[in-house]
This record gives sequence, C-alpha cells and structure tokens, in this order.
Amino acid sequence: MKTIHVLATTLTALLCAAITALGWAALQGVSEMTGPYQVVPDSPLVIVFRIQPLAGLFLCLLGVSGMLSAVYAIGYHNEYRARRYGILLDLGILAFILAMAVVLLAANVFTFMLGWEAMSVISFLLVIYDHRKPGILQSGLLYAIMTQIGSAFLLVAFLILYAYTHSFDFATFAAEAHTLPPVVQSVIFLCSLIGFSTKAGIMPLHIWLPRAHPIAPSHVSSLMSGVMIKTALYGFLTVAILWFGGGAMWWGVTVACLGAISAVAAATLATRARGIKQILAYSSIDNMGLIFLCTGIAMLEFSLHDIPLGMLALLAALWQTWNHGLFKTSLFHGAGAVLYATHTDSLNRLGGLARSMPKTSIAFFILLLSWSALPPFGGFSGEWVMFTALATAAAHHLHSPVGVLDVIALLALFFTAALTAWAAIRLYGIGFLGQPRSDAAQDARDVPRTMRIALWIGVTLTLLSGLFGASLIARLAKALSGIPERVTPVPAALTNGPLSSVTVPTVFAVIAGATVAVWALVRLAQGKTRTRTAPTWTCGGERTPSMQYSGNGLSQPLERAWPLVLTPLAMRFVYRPAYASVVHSATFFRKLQSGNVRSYLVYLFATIVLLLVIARVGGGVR
Amino acid sequence: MSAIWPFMILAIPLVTAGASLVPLSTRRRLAIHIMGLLATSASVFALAATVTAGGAMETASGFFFVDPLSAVLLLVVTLVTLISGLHSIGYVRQDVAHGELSVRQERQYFAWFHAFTATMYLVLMVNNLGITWVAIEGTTVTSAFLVAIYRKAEALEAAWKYLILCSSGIAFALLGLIFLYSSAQDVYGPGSNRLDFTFLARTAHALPTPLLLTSFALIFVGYGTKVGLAPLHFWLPDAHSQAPSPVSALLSGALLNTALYGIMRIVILLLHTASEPFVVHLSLVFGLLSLAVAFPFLLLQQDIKRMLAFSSVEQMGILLFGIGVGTEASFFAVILQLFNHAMTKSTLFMTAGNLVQQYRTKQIPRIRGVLSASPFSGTVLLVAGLALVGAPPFAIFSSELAITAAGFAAGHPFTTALFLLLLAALFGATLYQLGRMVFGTPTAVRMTHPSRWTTWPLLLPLALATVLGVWMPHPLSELFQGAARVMDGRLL
Amino acid sequence: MHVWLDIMMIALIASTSLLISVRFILSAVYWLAFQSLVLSVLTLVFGLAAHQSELLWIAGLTLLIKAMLIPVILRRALARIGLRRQAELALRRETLIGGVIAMWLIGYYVTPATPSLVGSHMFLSVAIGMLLSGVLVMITHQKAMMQGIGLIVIENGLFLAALSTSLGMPLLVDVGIFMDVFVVVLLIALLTVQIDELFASTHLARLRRLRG
Amino acid sequence: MISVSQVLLLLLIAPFVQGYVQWLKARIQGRRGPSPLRPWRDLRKQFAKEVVLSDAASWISRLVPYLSLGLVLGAAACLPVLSGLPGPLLASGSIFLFLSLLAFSRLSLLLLGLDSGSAFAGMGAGRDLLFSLLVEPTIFVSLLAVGLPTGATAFPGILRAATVNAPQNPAVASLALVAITGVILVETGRLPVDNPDTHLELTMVHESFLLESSGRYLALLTWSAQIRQVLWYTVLFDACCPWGISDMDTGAGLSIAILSFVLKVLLAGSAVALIEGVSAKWRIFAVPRYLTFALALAVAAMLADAIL
Repeated sequence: MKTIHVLATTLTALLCAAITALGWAALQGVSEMTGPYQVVPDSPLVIVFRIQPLAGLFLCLLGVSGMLSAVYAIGYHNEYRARRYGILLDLGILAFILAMAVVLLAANVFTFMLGWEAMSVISFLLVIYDHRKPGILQSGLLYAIMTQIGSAFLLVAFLILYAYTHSFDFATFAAEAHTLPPVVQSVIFLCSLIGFSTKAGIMPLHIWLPRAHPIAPSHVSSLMSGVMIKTALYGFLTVAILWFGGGAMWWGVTVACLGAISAVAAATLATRARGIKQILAYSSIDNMGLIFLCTGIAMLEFSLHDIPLGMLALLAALWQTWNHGLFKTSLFHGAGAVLYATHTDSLNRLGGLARSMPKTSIAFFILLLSWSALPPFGGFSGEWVMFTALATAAAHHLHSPVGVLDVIALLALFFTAALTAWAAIRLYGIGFLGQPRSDAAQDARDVPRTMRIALWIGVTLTLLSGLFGASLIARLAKALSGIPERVTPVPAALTNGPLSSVTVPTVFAVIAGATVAVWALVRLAQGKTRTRTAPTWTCGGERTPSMQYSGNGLSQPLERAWPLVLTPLAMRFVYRPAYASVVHSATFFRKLQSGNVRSYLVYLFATIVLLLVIARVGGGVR
Repeated sequence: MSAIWPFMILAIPLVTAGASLVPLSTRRRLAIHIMGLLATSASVFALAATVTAGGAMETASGFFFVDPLSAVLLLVVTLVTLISGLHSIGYVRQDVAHGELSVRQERQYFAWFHAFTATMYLVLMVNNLGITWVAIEGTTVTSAFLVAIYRKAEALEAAWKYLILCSSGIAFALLGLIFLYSSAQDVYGPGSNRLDFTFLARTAHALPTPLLLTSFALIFVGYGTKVGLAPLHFWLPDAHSQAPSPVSALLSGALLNTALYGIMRIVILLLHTASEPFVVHLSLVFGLLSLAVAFPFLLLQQDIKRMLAFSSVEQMGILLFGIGVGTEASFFAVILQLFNHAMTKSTLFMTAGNLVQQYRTKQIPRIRGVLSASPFSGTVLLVAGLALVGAPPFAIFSSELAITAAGFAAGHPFTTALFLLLLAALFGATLYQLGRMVFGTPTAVRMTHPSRWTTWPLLLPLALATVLGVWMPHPLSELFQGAARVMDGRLL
Repeated sequence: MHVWLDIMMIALIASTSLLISVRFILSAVYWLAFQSLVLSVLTLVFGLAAHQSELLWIAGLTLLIKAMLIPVILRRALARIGLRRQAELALRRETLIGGVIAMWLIGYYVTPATPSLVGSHMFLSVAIGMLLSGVLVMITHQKAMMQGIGLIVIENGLFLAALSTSLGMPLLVDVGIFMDVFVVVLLIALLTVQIDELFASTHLARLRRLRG
Repeated sequence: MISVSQVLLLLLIAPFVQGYVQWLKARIQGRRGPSPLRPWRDLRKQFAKEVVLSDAASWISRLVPYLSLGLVLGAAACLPVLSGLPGPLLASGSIFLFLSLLAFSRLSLLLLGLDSGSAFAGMGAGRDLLFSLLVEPTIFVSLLAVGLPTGATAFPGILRAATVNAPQNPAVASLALVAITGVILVETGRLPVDNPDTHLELTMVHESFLLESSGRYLALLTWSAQIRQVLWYTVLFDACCPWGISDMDTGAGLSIAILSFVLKVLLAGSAVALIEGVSAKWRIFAVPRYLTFALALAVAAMLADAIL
C-alpha cells in the first residue's frame, strides 16, 4: 500500500515535470498541434491539442503546483491512513492534473469541454473525499451543480460560434469571431463570462468556492485554489481577448466592476471567516477579483486601441495569476499541516502553534507575508505590477470618465490590500501566536519532513519570483505575443518600477542588512541579551487562554464599521429565494401525478385533441 | 441462410417460454433459460452482422424487414435481455428464498420474460406497420403480466394503470394507421402491402398532407404513451418501480426504445415530405416537455426505482429532441445516446434491485453510504450514474454534445439553449439523488451479495458504456452510421 | 339495403350510449356483446357487398371472439366479484348523456373526408364517436371493470373505422388485433378479480397508492 | 552616499522630535514638561536593561524588534529627505514600495502584540487595523493626486511634480496637505485619535503592542516608532512643501537642505503639539468617519486635478 502510494505520487511528480517543460516551451513561443483523434467517426467530435504561448504560463503553474502537491502528498497521506483504497486519492489527483492539462492544451470545443467537464467531475469527487463527515456532500453537490450550470453557458457560447463558423476549431473562432454581428458577439461574451466566472469564483457566482475549498483534502484545495480557478481565467482570456480582441467598451467595464466588487467584498469576508482554509478560500476569490479587475482594464484599453496600456494591464493580471497560484498552493499546504497536527482549522481552537510547531510556522509566516503583498515576496511583486498598470492607466485617462474607473480600480486595490493584511494578521496572530486555546493546539508537533520540504520549496519559489520577477515577466511578456496586435514585450512603465532588476533585491538587501547590523551593533554595545520570562500582564488577575482576544473579537470592529458588506447578499437575495421557489414549484407540479388513472386518461385525451387541432391548422396552413 | 435468423430470433424465445412453464428441476430450467438467452443473442448478433455487411434485407416475401436501424435496436434489446436475464437468475432465486415469489410464479416469470422479449423482437423485424402495432400492443400485454408478478397491492395497481393507459393510448395509434392505410389505398388502389414500411417509404410523399398530419399526430401520441413522453408518462414510474428489477431494466432499456422505434419509422416516412415541419416541431416540443416535467419529479423523488424511471423519461425526451433536430449528425448522436442509455440505465436498475434486496427498502433516505456498505454496488452505482448524467469520458457526454451542436447547426439556438439548461438542471437533480445514496455514512453494516448472478452481469454494459466513450469498434460505428442514414431517409 | 345499414348504425349508436349510462356492470357487458354482434353482422354485409372472402372470416372471428368469448370471460370474472356490482359514475348521469352527444358531434366534425369504399361516410364518424365514447366510459366510470369495457368499446370503434374506410385491415393484422384484444380482456378479468381480492373492491379510488 | 547620510540624519533626529513635541505640548498646556532630550536618555536606559519576555512569546518576539527597525530604515532609504537626486534606492523610490514597507512594519508590530497573548494587544490590533483600512487608501490616493498629473508613481517624480505643478493649482496641494495631516495624526498615534502619553490599557492603540516589551527590545521598537513619525513628516514635505530640497550635490545645497528640513520638522512638530494641546480624544468609532472624510478629500484632490 505504502509503496504503491509513493509510486503514484512519483508518477504525478514526473507528469507535472513534463507539463512544466511543455509550458516553458510554450513560453519560448513553441506552437504545435497534435491529433486529430476521432472519438466519434465522421463528426466534429475529435480531440485536438495545441500548445500556445498564452497557455504556457498556466501550464507552468499547473506543473509547479502539481509537483509541490505531489511531494506534499507523501507525508500528508498519513492523514487518510484509515481509509480503504487510499490510492484512489492519488489517482484522482493525477487524473485531476491531467484534466486541467487537457483544458489548457485544447484546440477545439470538444477537447475543451471534455477536459472541462472531466476537471469538474473529478474535482467534485475529490472535494467529497471525506464524504462520511456531515455536510461535506451538500457543499460538494452545490459545487457540482453550480459548475454544471456554468459549463452549460460555456457550451452555449461555443455553439453559437459553431453555428456561425461551422467549425469546432478554436483557430477558426480566433480568425472569424470578430466578423459576427455585434449583438451575437455580446451574447457570446456574456455567456462565457457567466460560465467562466462561475468557475473562477467571481461574485455573485462564487458561493460554491468558500464551501468547497475548505472541505477538500488540503493538497486538493491547493490545486483547486492555485490552478483550477486559473484555468477559468485562461478560458476567459482566450474568448475575450484572443478571439474578440477586447470586444466592446462595456465588456471591459463590466468585467472590471465585477472584479472590483469581488475583490473588496471577498477580502472583507475573509477578515471574519472562522476556519483557516475558509479564510484562504475567500482570499482566493479576492485575488481572482483583482485579476479580473486588471483583465477588465486590459479589455477596456484594447477596445480603446491603447494597446501598450492594455498589454500592461494584461501582464499584471497574468503575473498576479502566477504569484497567487504559487503562494496560495503553499498556503493551503500550510493549512493542511495545521489540520494534520491539530485536526482542526478553526481559529478559536488554535493558538501557540509558533511555539509548538516552529519549523512549520516559520514557513507559513513567510508565505503569509507573500500573501499580504509584503516585500520582497511574489505577492508583493504581483501587486506592485498591478498597481503600476492601474496607476499608469489612470494617469493616461485622468481627464476622461475612464480615468474615474481607473481611480475606482486603484481604490479597490488599496482596500483589498489593507483587508488582506487584516485577514493575514488575524489568521497568524490568533491561530499561531499567543497561548493554545485547546489541547489539540497544545499537543501539536511539527509535520513530517516531506510536507515541510514542500512548504519550503513553495517559500523559495515565491521569494525567487519576488526578487527576480523581472526576468520572469520578460519571459511572460512573450506569452502575450499571441494577442492580435503585436507590441514591444515589456512595457516601459515596468522596467524602471517593479521590474528594474535592481530595486527589489537591493531593498531586500538593505532591510536584511539593516536588521542584522542593528542586531550586531546592539550586541556589541550591550552584549548578549539577558532574558527572563514572566506571565503576560493581565492586570494582576489569574490568566487563562480564553482571556486572549478571539478571532471574532479581532474582526468585530469591521463588522461594526461595515455591516453591509459582511452580509451574504447573494445568498440571501438570489440563491435562497431561487432554491425555495424551485422546490416550491416542484412540489406543486408533483401533484400532477395524483395516482388517479382517470385523470391520466384525461391528460392523454386532452393531448390527442390538442394535437389533432394543431394538425388540422397546420394542414390548413400548408 | 441469413433468411433463417428472423425466424430463429422469434422461435427460440417462444420455445424457451413454453419450456420454462414445464415443471422441471431447477437446474434444468436454469439450463433452458440460459441456453435460450444465449441462442437468441447469438442469432441476433448473426443477423446484425449480416445487415452490417449487406445492408437492409427483406425476407419471407417481405414480411420481415431488417435494416441497420432495426439491427441497432435488436442489438440493444438483446444485450439488455441477456444481462437482465442473467441477473434475473440470482434475483428471482433471492425472491423465492425470501418467499416473495412461489416456485410456480418463478416459472411464470421466466415464461413471460421470454415471451416479452419475443414480442419486442417482432416489433423490430416486421415490415408491416400494422403488425408492428400488434407487436407493440403484445409487449404491453406480456410485460403487464411481469409487472403484476408480485401480486401485491401496488404491483396490481401499477399493472392496471400500465395496461389501461398504454392500451387506450395505443388505440389511437391504430386509428392513425387505419387512416394511413386507407389513404394509401385511395391513392394506390387496394393491395396487401399498403401498410408495409418499404412501400410507404417510397410513396408517403404523394399522400395527402392533412391526412398524414392527422395520422402522425395519432400515432405519435399512441406510441408516445408507450415511450413515456410527458404528459403521457404517468404509467411509467409506477410500472418501473413495481416490476422486479430485472424487468424494470428490460422495460427501461429495451421496451421504451422499441416503442420509440415505432415513432422513428413514421418520422422517417414524413421527414422529407411537406409535413416535416410539423414532425420536427412536435418532436422538439415534446422532447423539451419531457425534460421539463421529469425535473421536479426527479428532484423530490424518495423512491429509488421511481427516480430512475423519471430519469428514463428525461432520456426519452433527449432522444426525441435529437430526432426533432432532424439532421444526420443528430440522428447518429441519438443512436449513440439510445445505446448507451440502455446500457447504463439497465445497469442502474439492476443495481437498484440489488440495493433494494440488501437494504429491504426502496426509500432513498434509508439507502445511505452504499460505497462503504457494499463497495461493488456503490462503485457500479457511481460509475453508471456518472455515465448516465453525461460525464466524460463516457459516451453520453459525446452524444449529448453532438445533439446540442446539431441543434445549433440546424438553426434552433434558443430551443437548444433551453435544452442545455434543462440538461444541467437534471444533471444536478440526478447527481443529488445518486450522491446521497452512494456517499455518506452507511445506514447498514457491511453487506454481501446473495449470488454472483446479480453482480457479474452488470459489468458487461458498464464496460460497453465506458469503452464506447473513448473508442468505437469500426463495425459498430458502421452500423450506427447506417442507422443514422436510414433515419435520414436514405438507404431506401 | 341502405335502410339496414342505417338501422345497424343506429343500433351501434344506441348500444354505445346505453352502455355508458347503465346502472349495473353486467348490463354493460350485455350491451357490449350486442354491439359486437351488430359489428359482425355489419362486417358480413360489407363482405358480401364487396365480394371479399377475407371479411367473412373476420366477421366470423368477431362473432366468435368479441360477441361470445369476451362477454363470457367478463361475465365469469364478474361472477367472481359479484354480479350485482354497480357501475358507479364520477359525475351525474344527465351530464354524461350530454357528454355522449358531444362525442357523437365531435366524431361527426373531425372525420377527415376520405371517400370510403362501401357504405356511407357516416360510418367513420360513428366509429370515431364510438372511440370517443369508449374514452368517455374510461374517464367517467369509477369501477375497474368498466374501464376494461370502455377499452373494448374503443377497439370496436377502431374496427368499425377500419371497416368503413378500407374494408378492414389486412387479414393478418386483424387476426393479430383480435389476439391482442383477447389477451387484454383476459388480463383485465384476471387483474379485476385479484384487485377485488386484495382491495375488497374494484373501486378506482382504492388504486391511488402510487403517486408523485 | 546621500541616501545613507539622510538615513543617519533621520536616526539621530527622530527621538529629539518626539521629545520636542512632548515638551511643546506641555508648555501649551502650561506645564514645564520634560526636556526634549529625554527620549534619548530613555533609549539609553532601556538598552541597558534586561529583557522580560512573556511565557507565551515565540520567536516572533525576538525577531520583530530588530526587523521593525530594519524595515523603517529601508523605508527611509526610499524617501528623498535632503536631495531628490536618484540614489541607488531612489532609482525606484516608488510610493508602493515605501508604503508596503511601512505596512510590513505595522504587521510585524501587531503580531508582536498578539504573540504575548495579551488581550490589550488584541484590542489595540482590532482598532489599529480598522484605522489602517482607511489610512492606506488615503495616503496612496493623496500621493497619486500629486504625482499622477505627471504620471509619477515614485517619490522623485512626485517631488518634481510638487515643485512644478503645485504652484499652478494649489487646490490639489492643499487638499492633499489636509488629507495627509489627518493620516499622520492617526499613524503617529496622536490626539485626537490616540493618546501617546497614557498607558490606560482600555483606550490605547499603538502603545498596547509594546505593553509586553521591555529592555532593548522596547528601545528598538520605540526608536523605530519615532523614526516612522519623522518619515511621515517627510512624506508630507515631499508631497506638499518640497522647498529647500537640493537637486545638486554640492555642500552648500546640502547644508541648505539640512537646515530647511530641520526647520520643517520642527514646524510640523509644533503643529502637532498644538493640535494635541487643544483637542480631546475621540471615541474609537468616530475615527473611521474622520478618516473617511480624509479619504474623500484625497479623492477630491485627484478629481480636482481632473476637473481643473
């Protein structure tokens, strides 16, 4: 059992390495086709793959995040020791990664939908892996149903294109999409927006995400948050920018507004979520929100034919995609480590982990810095590029209404950043610091080495992409050469800002140097630190862990300041009523089958009479 | 040589049916039953092979007419029959053990089982539409006996509703045929072959349109009652839920398709005539209606077998919608969907039967944690369920995608979009129902299957449904495409 | 000649209408037998008029199966559950009569104008009227047995329709139909008896366990 | 060279500024007040003392004191204090980098507070986070309001913009001035938002994080807080009153720059002392409203430019 498990994880790691290599090749500009493989003879249902630059970044992300999860899985698997057929989890993850790769490599509608549906179904099964715990199945089903409705919209979008171009091939779509009548284009755009943002967790279609991500096994959550929701972004970019080149002006505005709303609202909800994984799930929504915000701005600029600005914003979106993918993957691994050590991820039952599991908690701390966009880590670099893009756009449009939108976008960015910091401090301060709030937290120990290795690789990667983002973005800018109008790869605004290859490393050096220097000086002047421990001051009273501030307490000021944002509007005003009305009408319709044969006969008879009348009329018409 | 197969296909089941009534030792009857099944299937395969090779064939001076379309349905029927026949062995044995059935009833069960299949084969092989009608009515009668076999209150009620609704519905189909016949006689003078499909297929376009429309409407409703199209489907859940599970599998996997075959034949007649729009719109509307009506019943269902029955209503709606789209691509997809639905749905019904025997209840809320309690049933239920709702890589995913694509290509964007959304909703409902059985904490301890007969046969259709999703053997695709061409009114 | 045809037509109409509004199931069975008898005679007449030997056979079959065998089976089933069983109506008899008349009128109206070979075009409308009245019987009556009888009335209507439009279906088909009808009646009798045993009544209100 | 020297200048001047403000405030309130040099003495004393750590404290408590000073110095290196000439770090000197570094130091400070598991730190953290939620957008927007018209998102550019554009439309400069002043009052924990002198646990915000620190750790933290205060003043100068900052590298220019900087700092300090002297502390939930007002002003500044 154990060996076969290691075998499977190794296989996964190898596959991911291959995917990464593929993605790297794609970033180099390689573009190749394979197939077609006929599934159903003489029909458009053929499987065709194509490597294309834009997919390169996402493939790399998939590969790296998959490898991390594979390494992580080796140790994390003990968590599921008790389960029969534990190997299924590994195989499921393998299949999940494959399906995502199919989505990213698809070159026609059938292949894409095949990968997309497979991705959804497999992830559903993985999410409910702990299906015996109460409530898991409901959340999983919510996810499955939402995503299915989403893909129905996607299929509609694709098939409209098919009806016009008589082809399933994405290349044909790219070539002929802009020749469609504008109304049709807008319908396609809206359908694909609904379809993809359901998967990406953009509000108000996000409700499944904060329920599904926390319950999945942690490395599955990290793959979902780190990569899967990004595939939706990939699809959306393909439709909105590669095919329609940004489309009409209102497209971009819509996307940007949706993104801004999601970002701020989700970040706000993240500040008061109960469990670590739930906090992380909300923060995934807000990051996707920021990414969609930049995408929207990019579309807007493209529609205004400000190509360089558009490229800048697009670059920002992609760069944040990469960074968020990295640190969110590892953060979920960290959350998994906490679960592994304490079997709970509810903040109010944790505490003191920094003392009880120091090795893990240091890694988590660094990832946390990257998450809350603090230098010199990847998250910071991504946010900086976004800031630069939005600020440049704002400066360019300052005297036009578009400028106002850009200013709003900037405000959304700042608020999201501040709120994220809040969530991060709350997570770490309550979950990892202070006194343990439960025996589980008290007895927590550092997790197995493989899990820690995975964490530290993640740390290293996010640090590297923070320090040397310059070269990575230059590479990434190549990925954008797939856009209709070719432009100079790296926009000037970045080269002396976040991308000047000196800045971030120097700052890092200065901070590190200053810190060490200060330490050294103090040490020289005053000698070794003489420390003595004493209980924390509680006004002289006798101290208990419950005297500490709780997670709820830390977010309470916000709940008083912004009560509205914290109410789950979508749930209250859209989903609950919709669900209620569906059930209500269904119960009503079920009365049709009263059990009385004579009424059935009446239905039959009525149908016949109706059809005869129609036949008469129809016959008269012809 | 090939002329003999139709006779064999009819004779063997009838002989087996007769032999099953003879009071012999259990082992002998078992042998007879299995031999009958295998022999029938063998001859059906032979016939299908000849048709695949040589195209449509008429034998017995035009009494039998078998073309790729009927060959495909013959295959479906015989596969489902074979599997449910094998499953019945273990299932009925268990029922006898539990005292649900007496030994006499057991003999009757197998007798009616084979008689039922014989009538279905007859439907699929005769040329004369009148005989087709007779055979379809025959399926009602024979299967009604099987539905009522338990002699319990619900069983009798279900059988009664089944008989009354289907017989009265199908009567109107006969009226339609009479009109068709008389108008054919008016135009081409009297003759015995005036109701032959081969004759009408050549001449239907010349018949007066109003009369064609009237008779189509009548036949559509008549056979539609048997297919289980909303709002004529109300017998269906009752009969499916009360019949022994192998019979439910047979009803859902074979009988419904056989009845649909009756509609298909008439559609073929009218497809390229002046009355095509009427046919198309009727099919589209009733297809959507069946999907829409199936949803609430499926969503709130508490009885596992009724739930599956309503999913059959949905599937028939999908098939009819595909027929209504009316292009060769959609016809091919319909054939594919039909085949795979037959496989998956019969698997599901037989698994449901096993579960009902294991849990001693049909109530879904009481059947929980199947995956943990009985891994085999759980896995089969899960896989077949995913295949049914059209998850890749199973073939129904491809066929549904093809149907919708054809719908958009044929210029019904809004209808097809609605169709897609209904499909998504039904996906949710079905997944919810299956999910809450398969997963969760088991209500019962670990359970074993009474007999190997009830487990192994299920793997065959499951394997078929899985394989066809990724790879289709060439002869089969040839046959399917032939059937699609037949439905498109060519190959005549 | 035509006088006789008209008389038989009126006989058919009368028998059907009376059959709908009887008090006892048994009398309905008798009316059914009478109706089938008239049909067989009618078939005979048509056959002689059109010099079709097939029709003579069919007339014989009708006489044998529909006019004799089926009533006998039904009567025996009825004997098992009690000969004095009443045919309960779901609505008042007067309204039902109105319904019957409506059916005849609809039958007259919807009849497609197919020039029939023998007899007057009226026979088709009578046939459709019978068919509809059969449906009416099934819809309005509360007893299981009456639904079966309604079914047979429908079959008779179909038979007459075939006869009047095209001198009956091909022989093979007709034989098949007879067989079906016969088995259906057997099944109906069987089920009715068993239902009566299990539910201690054949009232349809009892048959409402399966719903939703 | 220059950047190093200005960092050193800030290091040295910071405690004195703190002392000066306290002294002046006392005078305004009619007390004699402590000597402006007291913060120096305090630092020296605390450096000599032993460290008392909470028994709940983890490595965070040992790391943060040094880290926060390092961060503040790094931030200082991004800021043009004496000269707008591009030094090694001024090359970027992006406001984003600068503010991120300050945010970093805030985060580390809050975690330090929570590390000891003291309820007061939690209380203070909640309040401080609520303020920062509005402070960060405000400071960002007001700096952009000054810089964006020339497309500048870094301090050198903002400086240039302030020197060149501000005279043309004083509206922007003055609106930004008010907004940034508001931010400074919050960030440096001054009345009417927070009272730096009190150690009454229930009311304090910034002091509450230092409650459990002692000895050299306390010294480091206090020092970095004092530097942060001067940094904020400098931000105000760069954005709104960039007079005296030399663009040439000559000794003369440098001395002028130093002189004007010291003067400006004293001026700002006196202003703060005045405000503190005359105003009473507000309720916690009055502060967000006040900050929202500041944010509104900043946005107005930005759009004011768009309009004018």
